[in-house]
Amino acid sequence: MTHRTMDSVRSSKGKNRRTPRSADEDANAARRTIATPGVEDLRILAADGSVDRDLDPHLDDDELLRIHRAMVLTRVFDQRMLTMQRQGQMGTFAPGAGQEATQIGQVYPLTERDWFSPSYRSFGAQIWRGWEMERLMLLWDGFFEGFAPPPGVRDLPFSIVIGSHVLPAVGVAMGMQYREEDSVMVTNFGDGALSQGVVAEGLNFAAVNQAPIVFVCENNGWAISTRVEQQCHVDPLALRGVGFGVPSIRVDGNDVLAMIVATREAIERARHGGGPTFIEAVTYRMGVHTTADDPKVYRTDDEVEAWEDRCPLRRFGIYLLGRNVTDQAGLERIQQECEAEVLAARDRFRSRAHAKPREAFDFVFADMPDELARQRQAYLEKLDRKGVE
Amino acid sequence: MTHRTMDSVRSSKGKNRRTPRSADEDANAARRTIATPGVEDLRILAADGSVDRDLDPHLDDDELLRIHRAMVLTRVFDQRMLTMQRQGQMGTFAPGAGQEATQIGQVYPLTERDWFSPSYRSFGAQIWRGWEMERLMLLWDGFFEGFAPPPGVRDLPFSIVIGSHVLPAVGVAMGMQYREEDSVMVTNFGDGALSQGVVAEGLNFAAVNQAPIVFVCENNGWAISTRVEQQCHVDPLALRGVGFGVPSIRVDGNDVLAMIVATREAIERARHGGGPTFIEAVTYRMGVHTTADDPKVYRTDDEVEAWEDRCPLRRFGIYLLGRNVTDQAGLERIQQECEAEVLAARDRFRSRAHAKPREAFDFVFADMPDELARQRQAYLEKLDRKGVE
Amino acid sequence: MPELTMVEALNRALDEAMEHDPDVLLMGEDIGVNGGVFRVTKDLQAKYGVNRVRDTPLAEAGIVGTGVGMAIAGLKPVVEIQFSGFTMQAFDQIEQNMARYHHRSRGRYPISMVLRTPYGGGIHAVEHHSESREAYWAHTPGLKVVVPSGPRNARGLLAAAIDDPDPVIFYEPKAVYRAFREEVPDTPERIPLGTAEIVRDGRDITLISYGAMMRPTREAADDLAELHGIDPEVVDLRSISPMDTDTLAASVARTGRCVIVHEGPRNCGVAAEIIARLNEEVFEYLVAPIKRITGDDIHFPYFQTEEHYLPDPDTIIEAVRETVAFDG
Amino acid sequence: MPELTMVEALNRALDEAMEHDPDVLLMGEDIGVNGGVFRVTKDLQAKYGVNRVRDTPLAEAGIVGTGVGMAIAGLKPVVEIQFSGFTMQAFDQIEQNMARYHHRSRGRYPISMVLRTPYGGGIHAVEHHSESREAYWAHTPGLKVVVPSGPRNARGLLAAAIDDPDPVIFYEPKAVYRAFREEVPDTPERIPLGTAEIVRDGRDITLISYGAMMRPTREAADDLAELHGIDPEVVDLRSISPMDTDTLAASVARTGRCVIVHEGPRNCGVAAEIIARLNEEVFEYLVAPIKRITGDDIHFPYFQTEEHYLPDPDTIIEAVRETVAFDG
Ligand SMILES: Cc1ncc(C[n+]2csc(CCOP(=O)(O)OP(=O)(O)O)c2C)c(N)n1
Ligand SMILES: Cc1ncc(C[n+]2csc(CCOP(=O)(O)OP(=O)(O)O)c2C)c(N)n1
Ligand SMILES: [Mg+2]
Ligand SMILES: [Mg+2]
Repeated sequence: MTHRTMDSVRSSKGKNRRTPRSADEDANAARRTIATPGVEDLRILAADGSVDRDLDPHLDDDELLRIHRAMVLTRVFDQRMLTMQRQGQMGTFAPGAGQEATQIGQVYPLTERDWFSPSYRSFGAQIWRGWEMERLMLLWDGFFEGFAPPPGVRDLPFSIVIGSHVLPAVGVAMGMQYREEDSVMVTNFGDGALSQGVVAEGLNFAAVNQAPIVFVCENNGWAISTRVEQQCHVDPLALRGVGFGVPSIRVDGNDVLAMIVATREAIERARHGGGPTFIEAVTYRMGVHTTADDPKVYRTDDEVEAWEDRCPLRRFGIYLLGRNVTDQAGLERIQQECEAEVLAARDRFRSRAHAKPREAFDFVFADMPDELARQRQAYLEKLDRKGVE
Repeated sequence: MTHRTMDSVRSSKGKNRRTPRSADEDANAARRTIATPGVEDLRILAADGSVDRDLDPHLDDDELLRIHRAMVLTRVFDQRMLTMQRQGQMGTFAPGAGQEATQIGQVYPLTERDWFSPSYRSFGAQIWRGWEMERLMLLWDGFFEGFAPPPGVRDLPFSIVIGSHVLPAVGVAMGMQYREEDSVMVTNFGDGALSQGVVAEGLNFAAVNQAPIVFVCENNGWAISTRVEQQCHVDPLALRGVGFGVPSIRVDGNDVLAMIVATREAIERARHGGGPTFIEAVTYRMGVHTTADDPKVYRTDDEVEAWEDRCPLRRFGIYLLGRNVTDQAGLERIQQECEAEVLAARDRFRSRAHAKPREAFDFVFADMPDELARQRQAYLEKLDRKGVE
Repeated sequence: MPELTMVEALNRALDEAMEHDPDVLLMGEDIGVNGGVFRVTKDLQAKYGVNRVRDTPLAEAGIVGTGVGMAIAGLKPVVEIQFSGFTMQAFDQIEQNMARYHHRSRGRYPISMVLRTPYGGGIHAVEHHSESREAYWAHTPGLKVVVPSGPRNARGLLAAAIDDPDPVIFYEPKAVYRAFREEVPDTPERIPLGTAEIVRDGRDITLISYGAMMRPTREAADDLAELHGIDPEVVDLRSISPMDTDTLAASVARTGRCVIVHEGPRNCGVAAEIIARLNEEVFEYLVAPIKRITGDDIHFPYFQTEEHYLPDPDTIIEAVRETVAFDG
Repeated sequence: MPELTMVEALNRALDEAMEHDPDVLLMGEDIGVNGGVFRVTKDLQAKYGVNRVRDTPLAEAGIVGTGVGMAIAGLKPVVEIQFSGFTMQAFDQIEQNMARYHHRSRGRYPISMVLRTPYGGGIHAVEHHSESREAYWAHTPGLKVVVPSGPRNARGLLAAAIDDPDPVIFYEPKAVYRAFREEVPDTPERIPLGTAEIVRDGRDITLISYGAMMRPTREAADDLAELHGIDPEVVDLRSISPMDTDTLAASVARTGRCVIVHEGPRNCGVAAEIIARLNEEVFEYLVAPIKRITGDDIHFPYFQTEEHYLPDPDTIIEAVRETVAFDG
């Protein structure tokens, strides 16, 4: 295990203090340009499914099929949720079609002892991490039960407030460092989140502490109706990380192999004391922002269609066929299995979808004060009067 | 006057939308490094006072003397305030010795129609902008009167809350843009402020709106007892601006000519629709953080001494002598005149230093609600009872 | 007089203000081509252009902070925070700048600015989308706080808020947004801030509420009158700060009894403030303890159970009956 | 038993907690080699190292947010915000994360974390350095809020706060930091959160206060007894949320009269909450309106005039005399 205490960084009085603060402080007068660290850029699978053999991580066939299945399951779950929502059987839902490679790629290299702190459009990654689909359905449908991370899964519940979870994620990573555990945190957020001050503070705290964390910014082009160009005046977005001294890379987020390679490198670097990494995953939100949104108001069909050709599932399918990992029938079988799985999850969800108003006061405190216990008592009596269980 | 409406930036549906979002979106698979914009670096007067003739802005002798006088006045004011504070005649004060060139350089190129929004260690710049010294004394000694910007001076009152004033400053710049006034905002803050999320949001809003604003980050090495290396993991700090798409430059902040040239360029660019600039001014806080602080606890004398050689006043004095703008006697005369001016200001301050508790409710609202008027009435009655005027 | 929903009435008020004063401009997330997630700013960007109806980056402190700067520059920004839960992101800019630049500059820079934001429960929303924290702003010196309860007063109050020379927090009850229509006069109307409205005259008890909770409160009042022989007076507060204490006190001086209803948390909430004021003003008229029907001091529940969290007519009726039955 | 200032007593409590539990760590601006701007963490970095006493970047949301993460990782962070005025910068992280991760995770991640911060006026500080906004936190579900008034209870309350499994906002009255010394027992002591203390027994009226305002309140009580023949009971609230309503109610049930003193703004402040509770609990015992002596609803004045803003013994005495004289 690596020793990652921060004595060198947070040294006390005078130590390690460079005087003057910049190498050229006392140099002659001049006007010049200081070279700055670049941003890496990575794509392994081209849009047509062809692969760069040198960059290919050469995963086992079984692993490749697991990855493909996870992406398909994500897509099928997505579709089922949309159907349920339309039928009035599900709350407002934020679908993720188009972002499956980004989702699966960023968590694939994590181990059980690692952490994951997602934003709300991350059910694909959450399922991979061990969140049962029925639990996610309960969550999106507003049942208390859905919010508890499954036993053994070192995940934070997802965050609805844009960018708000990033600082806690950095704190968990700092906590791992403090405990000298070699666990790494992956946290994700959208292009919109990059505008939040707390995300900037998170990048800075991670950099200053060299915390073992990987930031995955899923640049899907839109924050509701706001284009990324209205959000940020910088391209690639990965440059934002550079400004905080965080090594940064832009990845084709619709190329699951590239996502896996970039995230794996970042995780391993973090695990061995190398500090944080910022990954911009360039992808696209194919569907509505949420089921309450109508994208026709703000974007053209042409734009969406252009991205259909870059579908991460299709691209990876071509790769699998090209490597003879499976055949067309095999791909279809996976699709059918996933559909069956999701339907089974839906049935389990339905059997568990009982509102539990009596739990409203649970977990507000670990040690509930008397005055709140009295409020709870009155509340329960109200439920009794209403005949509510 | 330049037309700076933002229709092109904030265009509606689909327009100006690059699809795909990055030039190489559909290129082949590859791993490569994207070149990123560099950071400029500028020094015109070397530490020994020698000048780079090509970079010298060749200001008139009169202007050079005005600049020198302003820096000397800043230093003398500083010393007088410290003396008064030690004598119990002044509140807690944040001195600025060592940062005079940064201060004067950043406001020198501003005109009366331009704006200035300073942080609290900016009395040098404030005096230049037209804040009478006695007003600043009233301000630092906790009298209401000190807070009003002098008539005709388009300045915001300084901000005590680190970084908090930056977004309003950006808003003023956006307001100028909206009104199609060709006025520019300069705002300053410390290296510590760079860690505040709101400063990041300010950089981003300025970049996205291409607002006419110049950000001057006075990197004086310390935020109270926290070294800049504990604050930021990036060097130069100017790189932070690049991450937001704001053209950025590092300037020797102890070289007033470099500060003037860099700020002037930035202001003129902003004035003509070129958007914001981020200037890192590398300087050093020679004295205490505030009169409540004891730097001996956290930094060595050696470090401070190393910066004495880089004194902005001394350096500029050598330049003036070298250019025969004045002679030693001339420099001394300026010193004496400044001392007399500051003493006269102190006397005016003393004659005006009357607490006015009856003003406590003024300006909480422009239109004071009745209920507050009632509180005010009770408060005034209390003062009457206490026999307070 | 057309019948409008609250969303339409607010849109009307914004349109009228922009039509009338070129210094009025709007800023917020997705308020432009999208017209806001609740469509309050619908069609305004098409009408007034991208400079006057500005989509911002996703940063609430940024929206409020730059709005303050716009006001310093002499404009009249009306900013939207997409949900009131995200005003927390802008708390520093609201408390330190929006509420203070006028004071800090000794009158040089008045902040004539409105922060509009939808608040409250009742629409089956996700976490952080149902909060009612108007008490934070009422506790903050330098702010005015307004909460309309229906289309007509929403329009009149928003017009007055935009006119006001001071910063106004304008909380819109999202549960009411499209809940019903009301006649709204064709000509602009202004309802002075700081005035409550007696929406039902009564003798036996004073019910005080505001915003979305006016509906269960009025429903309870009707039932009380019809079924329980109790004749409640009902006051719509409308303005939380300043508060129309005189109207409240006069009513309670008449009835001697009072129940207050709001959905925000109880502890240090608006009802506590009203009780404190009534205690100060009409102590000797009170014949029963004043009751609070409020949200409990818990996080707003995940939405399958929110109906049980929100005050409902039955709970109000019971509190009123207890208060009327009280004999100390 | 040594005599300690509040600063020393707090330092002692931190030292004891760190000594006893390696999971306790401190984070904040300038708390390391500098020992904090008020020296509460003096010498602790030298003793426990830079990993346990961490100087952070200048970012309050960052401090609180990463502190929450530390708590999720099972540690017990005690974070310092240099002045309570800057808790505004962290409002979102406090309300959305510190107060909620335990609930959001359905008990999986309790947030056993303390946020210490100096609050209040009285030391001639600049703008934003004198605020008292404990009511914000009391209004926020999921938080406990504690305010000590002297060295001994500061030490006992901080120890209990650090032990507590829930997030605690710990407001330190900076005017008391070095104002006086008090005997503090050698062995660790814990004062349970949620308990008020009757610091003076009396018959005629109940005075309720906390934090720095305990001093003028007690002074007023002594004068009232000596000079005015009025025998006040004085209660030190200590814990704002949860509040020891039982102790307050029992006292007011005995005295029938009450004056509440705090320095924060009046509107929706803590005094309003206390009045609401007393109205609910002991309405029939009240013989006079409860008075509030609080900060006015204005920005804390620039410091030359702060003495007139802060509640003082004379104002309290007058309010008490009026209350005692009241006959409804
Ligand atoms: C602090 C905050 N402000 C506003 C919102 C409302 N909102 C929800 S999603 C969203 C857009 C997010 O865009 P992005 O970060 O790019 O993520 P994406 O939806 O594209 O996955 C907005 C504005 C929110 N949830 N939190
Ligand atoms: C938001 C906020 N947090 C903390 C403080 C307390 N404080 C005052 S000055 C200071 C250091 C500022 O450092 P820097 O930004 O580098 O400016 P400098 O003092 O060096 O000019 C701190 C922490 C504050 N005023 N505002
Ligand atoms: Mg997005
Ligand atoms: Mg500094």
